[in-house]
Amino acid sequence: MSKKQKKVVEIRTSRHLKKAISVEQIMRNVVYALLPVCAWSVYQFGISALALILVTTLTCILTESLFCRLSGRPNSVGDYSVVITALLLALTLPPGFPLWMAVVAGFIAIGLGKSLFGGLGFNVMNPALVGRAFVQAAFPVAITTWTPGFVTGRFVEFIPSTLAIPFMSPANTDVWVRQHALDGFTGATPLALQKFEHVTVSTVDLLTGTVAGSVGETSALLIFVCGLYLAFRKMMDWRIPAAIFFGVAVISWPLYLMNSAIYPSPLFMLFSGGLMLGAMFMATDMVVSPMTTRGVLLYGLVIGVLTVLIRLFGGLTEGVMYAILVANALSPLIASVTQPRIYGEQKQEAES
Amino acid sequence: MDPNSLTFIFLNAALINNFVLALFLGLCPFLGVSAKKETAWNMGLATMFVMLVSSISAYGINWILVKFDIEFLRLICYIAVIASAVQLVEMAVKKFSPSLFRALGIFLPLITTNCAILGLALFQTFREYDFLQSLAFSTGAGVGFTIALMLMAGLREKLELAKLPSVSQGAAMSLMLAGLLSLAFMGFAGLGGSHA
Amino acid sequence: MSALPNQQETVTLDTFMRGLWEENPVFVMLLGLCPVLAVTNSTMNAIAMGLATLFVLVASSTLVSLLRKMIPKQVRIATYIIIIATFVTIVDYVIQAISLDLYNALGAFIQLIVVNCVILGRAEAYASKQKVGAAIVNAVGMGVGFTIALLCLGTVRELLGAGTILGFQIFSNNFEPWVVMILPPGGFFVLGAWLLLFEYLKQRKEQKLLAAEGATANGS
Amino acid sequence: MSSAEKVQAHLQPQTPSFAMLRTLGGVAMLSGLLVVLAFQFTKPIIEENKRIAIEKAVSHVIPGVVSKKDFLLSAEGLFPADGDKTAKGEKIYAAYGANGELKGIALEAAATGYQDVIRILYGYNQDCQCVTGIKILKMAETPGLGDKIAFDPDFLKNFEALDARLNGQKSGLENAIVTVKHGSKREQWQIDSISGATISSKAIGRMINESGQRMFPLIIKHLDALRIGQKG
Amino acid sequence: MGLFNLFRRTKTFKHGVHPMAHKEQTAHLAIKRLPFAPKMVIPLAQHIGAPAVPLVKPGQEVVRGEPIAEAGGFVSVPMHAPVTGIVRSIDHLVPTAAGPKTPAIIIDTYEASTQEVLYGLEQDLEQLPREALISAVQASGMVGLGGAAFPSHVKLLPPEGKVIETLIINGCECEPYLTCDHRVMLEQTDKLLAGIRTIMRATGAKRAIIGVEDNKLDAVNAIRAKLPEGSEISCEAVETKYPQGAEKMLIKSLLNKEVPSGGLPVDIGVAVYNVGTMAQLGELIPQSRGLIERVVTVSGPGVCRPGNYLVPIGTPLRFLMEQAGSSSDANEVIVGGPMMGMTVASLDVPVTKGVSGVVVFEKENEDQKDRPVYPCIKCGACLDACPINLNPSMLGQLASVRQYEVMESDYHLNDCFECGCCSYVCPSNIPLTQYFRIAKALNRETKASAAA
Ligand SMILES: Cc1cc2nc3c(=O)[nH]c(=O)nc-3n(C[C@H](O)[C@H](O)[C@H](O)COP(=O)(O)O)c2cc1C
Ligand SMILES: Cc1cc2nc3c(=O)[nH]c(=O)nc-3n(C[C@H](O)[C@H](O)[C@H](O)COP(=O)(O)O)c2cc1C
Ligand SMILES: Cc1cc2nc3c(=O)[nH]c(=O)nc-3n(C[C@H](O)[C@H](O)[C@H](O)COP(=O)(O)O)c2cc1C
Ligand SMILES: Cc1cc2nc3c(=O)[nH]c(=O)nc-3n(C[C@H](O)[C@H](O)[C@H](O)CO)c2cc1C
Ligand code: SF4
Ligand code: SF4
Ligand code: SF4
Ligand code: SF4
Ligand code: FES
Repeated sequence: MSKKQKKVVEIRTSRHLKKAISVEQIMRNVVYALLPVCAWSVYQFGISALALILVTTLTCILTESLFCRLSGRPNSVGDYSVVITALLLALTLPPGFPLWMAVVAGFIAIGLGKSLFGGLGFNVMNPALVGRAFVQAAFPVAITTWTPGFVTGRFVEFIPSTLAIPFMSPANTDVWVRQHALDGFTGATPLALQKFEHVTVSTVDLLTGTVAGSVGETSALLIFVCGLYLAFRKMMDWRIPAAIFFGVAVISWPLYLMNSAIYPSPLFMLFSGGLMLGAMFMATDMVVSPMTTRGVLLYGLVIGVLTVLIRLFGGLTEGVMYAILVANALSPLIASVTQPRIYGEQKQEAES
Repeated sequence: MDPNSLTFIFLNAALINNFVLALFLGLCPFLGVSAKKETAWNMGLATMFVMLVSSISAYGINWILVKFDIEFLRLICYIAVIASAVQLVEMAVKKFSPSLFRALGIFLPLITTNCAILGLALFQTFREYDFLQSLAFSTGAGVGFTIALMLMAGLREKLELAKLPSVSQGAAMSLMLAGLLSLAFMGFAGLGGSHA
Repeated sequence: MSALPNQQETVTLDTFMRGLWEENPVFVMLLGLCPVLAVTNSTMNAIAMGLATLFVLVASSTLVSLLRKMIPKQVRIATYIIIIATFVTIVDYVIQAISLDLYNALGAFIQLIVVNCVILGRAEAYASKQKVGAAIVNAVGMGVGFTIALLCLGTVRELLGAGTILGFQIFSNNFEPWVVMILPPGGFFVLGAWLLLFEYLKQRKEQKLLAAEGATANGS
Repeated sequence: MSSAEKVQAHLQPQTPSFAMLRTLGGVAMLSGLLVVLAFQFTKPIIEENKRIAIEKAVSHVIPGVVSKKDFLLSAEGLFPADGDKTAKGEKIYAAYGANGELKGIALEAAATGYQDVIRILYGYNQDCQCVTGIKILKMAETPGLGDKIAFDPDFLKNFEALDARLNGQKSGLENAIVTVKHGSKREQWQIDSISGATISSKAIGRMINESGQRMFPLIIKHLDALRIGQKG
Repeated sequence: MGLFNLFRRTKTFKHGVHPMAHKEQTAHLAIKRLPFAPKMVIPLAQHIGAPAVPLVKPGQEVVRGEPIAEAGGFVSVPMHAPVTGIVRSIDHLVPTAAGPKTPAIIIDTYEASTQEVLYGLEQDLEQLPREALISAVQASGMVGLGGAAFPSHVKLLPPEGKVIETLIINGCECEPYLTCDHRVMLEQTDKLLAGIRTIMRATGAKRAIIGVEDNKLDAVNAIRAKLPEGSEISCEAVETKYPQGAEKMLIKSLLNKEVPSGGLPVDIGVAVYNVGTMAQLGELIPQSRGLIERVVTVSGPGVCRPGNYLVPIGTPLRFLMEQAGSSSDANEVIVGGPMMGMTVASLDVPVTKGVSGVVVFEKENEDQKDRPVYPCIKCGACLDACPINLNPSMLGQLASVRQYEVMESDYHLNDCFECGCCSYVCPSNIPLTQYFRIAKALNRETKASAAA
C-alpha cells in the first residue's frame, strides 16, 4: 500500500460517533447524587454517620482491590461503582452501627456480592443489600438498634455503640438515648411505631427527615430530588421507582380504606422507611434489574407489592431490602418472560 | 393467622420455611437440576406431583400404622410405599399422557428416594396434620421447591455468561447462590403471622 | 465413583483413607448435603449425626456385603433400602433413648439418613461387590469422612454463631455472635467457603506443579 | 415347590422371581425382627425420658408439684386422658402437691412468632386465677433476639403471677392478657415485652390470652373433678 | 426512556437514537461540480450482485457517458465512462472502501475534456412498455444511491404473486453530517418527481410517499409546492431520528406496517427508493444515459471546504480530499456516514456509486475519544435504542462467550441490520455491532462448511 500518506489514518469499524456518556460517568454522577443524602445524614446523626460512611467506603475499596488482585483482573476501583456500593451500604445502616460490623458488611458486600461473580456487571444481587442482609442476619440486635438524630453534641461525640471493640458486643445505647434524646423520643422508627403502636408519624416529618431510621433513609424528599437528578440525566431508569410507587399504592390503598386504624395510608407507606432510598437508588441498580420496559415495570411492581406485604403481614417492620433482593433473584425469570416482540416478527410465531 | 389454617400452612411451607432454602431438604436435585430453566421447571412439576402422591400415601399408611399400633415400622413403610406409589402413578402417567411423561419421566425415579419427599411425609406426621392440612402442606412444599429451583436456574443461566473467577466456578458458586437466595428469603419470616 | 468397580479389592490403608479425602462424600462428591447443612449448627449435633450415619453406613454395608450373592439384581435397590431403613429406625430409637434433647435438635434428619445418597451409593457401588472386610473398612472410611465434613461445618458455625464449641465458651464473654452462621444462609455460606478454599488450594498446587514442570522442562 | 421353581426359572432364566421374593421376604423378616427388638428394648427408656421431660416442664411452670394426671378438656366435658379413646379435647396436666391437693393446671398453647410457630407449656393456678409460669417447648426464633423469651429473667418474671381473673359470667377473662411495649407495663394482666423482640413477646401474650379465654372458664367449671383427680 | 416522546406528533418508529446532526456545515451549500481527477478508477463490483463485465481494452479511447462494462447477470448493472479519456489498464487489485480489493477499469482523463455528456439518446417514456422501462433502468447502470448500492431495476420486478402498491421515496438522510439528499430534494425537485412517475409506471404502484425528516422542512415545502392537488405522490415529514432512513423503519413510520422478519418490503407491497436514485433516474432515463456521477457530501471537522459535490464515479478519494482540503489533525476518513460508514485504509479508493458522503474526523474529537471497554452493566440502553427491538446486551454477552449459534437461534441475530444504535448508546463502550458482524460471518461460514 502506498506509504505516501503523511497522516496516520486510523481504521475503525462503524459507529464512529459515541454518545458522550460512559459507565464511569454514570457511576460518578450517582455518587454526586448520593452526596447530598450523605451530607444530610451527617448533619442529622453527626460524626457517627460520617465515620460509618468513611469506614464502609474504605473497606469496599480495599476489598475490591484485594479481590481484583487475587483473581488477576485489573483494579476496577476507578469506575466508581464500588463507591456507590459503599455509600448506599452506609446509608442503610443504623447511625450507631458498630464500625467493625460495618467493615464486615462492606467486605461481604464486595466479596460475596460482587467479586465472587466476576465484578462489575456480573453480580446477581445488589451488592450493598447483600452486605446489609448479611449483617442483618448476623447481628440482628445491632441492626435494629436505632438512635435519635439531632442530639446535642453529635458533632463531637460518637454514639457509644459506634466504637465497639472488634468482635465484641456494642455498648447498650438505652442510657445514652435517655440522656441525649429530646423528650419522649425512644428512637423507634416510624414503621415500628406504626406497626406495633399504630402511631403514624406525620408525612411532613417523613419528607424532611426529622425521624429515626437508617443513616440515609430519613429524608424522603431529599432522596427523591437527588434521584430525579439522575432520572433527568437518563442515568437511572425512572420507570422502576414509578412502578414501585404504583405497586405500593395499589396494595396499601385498599387496605387503608378497609381499616385505617391498623393499616397506614399509602402516603405514609411511600415516604417511610427505606422505600424512597430503595426505590430511587437500589432497585435501579441496572446490573440486577431487567431491561425491557415490561420487565422493568413488572420488577418494580414486584418490589412494591412485596415491600407492603412484608411490612404489613411479615415479621419485620421493614421490607424494602428483602423485596429488592427477592426481585433481583426473580429478574432473570422476569427477563425471560418479557423479551420484546422484535420488529417484523409474525404474530403466530409470538403466540406459539 | 391461625397456625393451623390451610393458607398459613401453605405459605409457611412455600416461603417462610422453604424446603430447600430454610430446611435444607432436597438439595441434591436442587443443585443437580438447576442449571437450566427448562429442566428446572420440569423437575419442579415432577416434584410437586411426587410430593402430592407421597403426602396422600403417607397419610393413608400412617392411619393404618396408628390403627394397628405398629408405628415403629413407619420409616420402612413410608419409604416402601412412597416408592411404589410413585412407580404406579408413573406407569399410569406413561399410559394416559405420554407427553406429560416425557416431561417428567426422567426425573421421577430421581426424586422418589429423596429427602424432600420423605421429609415431607415425616413432617406432616410429626405435626399431626389432618388430610386437608397435609394436602396444603405438600402443595406448599412443592410450590416452594419449584420457586427456589426456578430462581436458582435463572441466576445460574445468567452466570453462564459471566466471567467468573476460576475458583468460584462449580459447586461452590451454586452453594453461595443458594445462600444468597436463602438470605433473601429471610425476609418472608413471620409472613402471615398476626403481629398487630 | 470407586476406582475398582468389579474386581475384589484387597484391603489396604487406602480403602480407608479414600473416604477421608480423595472421595470425601461431602467435599468431593457433594453427596448427602441436606443433613450436612441442616444439623451442623452445633458441634454436638454434627458429632451425633456423624456417628449415627457412620453406624448405619457400616451396618448396612456389612449386611449388603454378606447378602451380596443372594440379592437378585432387580430387587437390589428395594432390598438395600429396607436394610438401611431398618438400621435407621434402630438408630432413631437409640438416640431417643439416650437423649430426647438431642433427638429434638436433630429432628427428622436422623430418619432422613434413609435417603442419604452416601449410604445407598456405598451399598450400590461398593458393598454389593466387595468382601465383608473391605466393605466394612471402606464404610468406616466414608463414615469418618462424612463426620469430619460435618465437624468442619459444625465447629465453624458454632464458633462464629454462638462463640462456643460443644457448648463451652471459647471467646470472651463479650463476644458478639454472628447469628447468621447458625441460620440457614450460614450453612450454605460456610460450605461454599470451604469449597472455595479447597478449590483455591488445589489451583495453587496445580500452578506450582505446572511451574515446577516448566522449570524441569526448561532445565533439561 | 421345586417344580414351580423350575418353571419359573425356565420362563425367566435370569430372574427367578422366587429368588426375588425369597430375598425380599427374608430381608423384610430380618429387618422386622431387628426393629421390633430395638423397639422393645428402647421403649421403656424412651417413655421414661418423655415422662421426665414432661414432668420437668410441668414442675417448671407450677412450683411445688409432686405428681400429675393428664386430662382431656373440652366444652363437652373433662375426661381422663388414658381412659375413653373416643373422648376429644385439649390435653391438660393437673398437678398435685405432696398431699394430693391441686397445685395448678398446665396447658399447652401455640402461636406464630417471628419465624415459625412457638409452642409453650404454661401453668395456671385456679386459686389466684393467675398464670404461674411458662416453658417454651418448641420455637425457631432468632438466637440472641427472639429466643430470649425462653430464658430472659425479666421477661419470665411477667408470668410468675400474671392476672387471669374470670369475668362476672365466668365466660372469659376479666382483662384480656396483652403484651405491651417494653417499659410500659402498668397492670398485672399485661406482659412487658423484650426490647427488640416485640414480635416474639407478643406471640406469647397472644397465645396465652387465646388459650386462657377458652380454657380457664372450663377449668373453673370442672374444678371439683380436677381436685379429686388424683385421689379418685 | 421516552419520557418526552409521549408528546411527539410526527410520524415515527419505536426506539432509535438522536445523534448530533452536524448538518449545518453543508446543508446550505448548493451542489458544486468537481473537476475531473487525472486518473479515474471504476471498480467493476460497485453494487450488490455479480460484477460487471468489461467491454473495453487497455489503450481504448472512451467518451464520457459511454458504456465500458456490461451487466454480469440479472442482478448486476453496466458501467459507464465518467470522463473522456483513455483506458490505461484493467487492474485486478484495486482497494475499495468496502475493504476487499476488486478488479477495476482505470482511465486516464484527457486534459480539458468537457463536463458535458455527449452520449445518449432521447426516448419517449410514455411510449415504452413496462419491460422496456425496466431494461432501460438496468441499462442506465442505476443502483441505490442510499448506500446499499442494490441494482435498482431488480426491485422493479416483484416476485410471482406479489404486487407493489406503494412506493416509498426515502429522503430521510438520517446519518449525521450528510446533506446530499437534502440538496437534491431542493435543487432537483422536478427531476425527482419525474423519476418517481417513471418508476410508478414501471412498478404499477398506485401511490408514492416521499418521507423526509422534519429537520428538512424546506425540502418538504419545496416538493409539496410542485405537487398538484390530489396527486398520487405525497410528501410526509417524519421524526428526525436515526435510523429513520432504514427502509424497515421508514415503512413503519409512514405506513405503520412491518416488514416480516427475514422478508423484504415487497412482501407487504412496498418498494423503497432513495431520493437521489429517483432524481438521477429522472434525469438519465429520458436521454437513455448511464450513471456517471453522483452528489457526495464532504464534511466533518477535518475538512477545510466542506460541501456537496457532484463527483464523477471513479474519482479517487485523494483527489476529492485535495479539492476539499483537510486539516492537519485529520486522522480518520469515513466513507458513508459516521454511523454506518467505513473508515478507509487508503486514500486511493475511488468514489463509487454507493458513496453518499465522506466524513473526516480529527484526533481528540469529543465524541470520538477512545474509552475503556467495561463489562456490560445491563443498563438496557441498547434495548431502548435498537429499532428492531432486539436484545443487543444479551447478544453481546453471548458473543463474548462465543455462542454464535444461540445468538441466531434464540436471539434473532439475523434480524440485526447493523445500524449501530446499540454501540452508539452503550456506556460500557462495547463494540456490539462489530460483534454481530463477526458472529453473522462466522455463522455463515459454519453453515457453508456444514453444507459442503
Ligand atoms: C436426586 C438426583 C441425583 C442426581 N445425581 C447425579 C449424579 O450422581 N451424577 C450426575 O452427574 N448427575 C446427577 N444428577 C443430575 C441430573 O442427572 C442431571 O440432569 C445431569 O447430570 C445433567 O447432565 P448434563 O449436564 O450433561 O446435562 C442428579 C439429579 C437428581 C435429581
Ligand atoms: C434478622 C432478624 C431477626 C429477628 N428476629 C426476631 C425474633 O426472633 N423475634 C422478634 O420478636 N423480633 C425479631 N426481629 C426484630 C423485629 O423485626 C422487630 O424489629 C422487633 O421485634 C421490634 O421490636 P422493638 O419495637 O422492641 O424494637 C428480628 C429482626 C431481624 C432483622
Ligand atoms: C441503518 C440504516 C439507515 C439507512 N438510512 C437511510 C437513509 O437515511 N436514507 C436512505 O435513502 N436510505 C437509507 N438506508 C437504506 C435504506 O434502507 C434503503 O436501502 C434505501 O432507502 C433504498 O433505496 P435505494 O435502493 O434507492 O438506495 C438506510 C439503511 C440502513 C440499514
Ligand atoms: C442508578 C444506579 C443505582 C445503583 N445502585 C446500587 C446499589 O443499590 N447497590 C450497589 O451495590 N451498587 C449500586 N450501583 C452501582 C453498580 O451498579 C453496582 O456496584 C453493580 O451492581 C456492581 O456490579 C448503582 C448504580 C447506578 C447507576
Ligand atoms: S447514508 Fe444511509 S443512513 Fe446515511 S443519510 Fe444516507 S441513506 Fe441515511
Ligand atoms: S446494530 Fe443490530 S442490534 Fe444494534 S441496534 Fe442496530 S439492529 Fe439493533
Ligand atoms: S448498552 Fe451496553 S452496557 Fe448497556 S445493556 Fe447494552 S451492552 Fe450492556
Ligand atoms: S455481515 Fe453482511 S452486511 Fe455485514 S459486512 Fe458482512 S456481508 Fe456485509
Ligand atoms: S441428601 Fe437431600 S436430596 Fe440428597
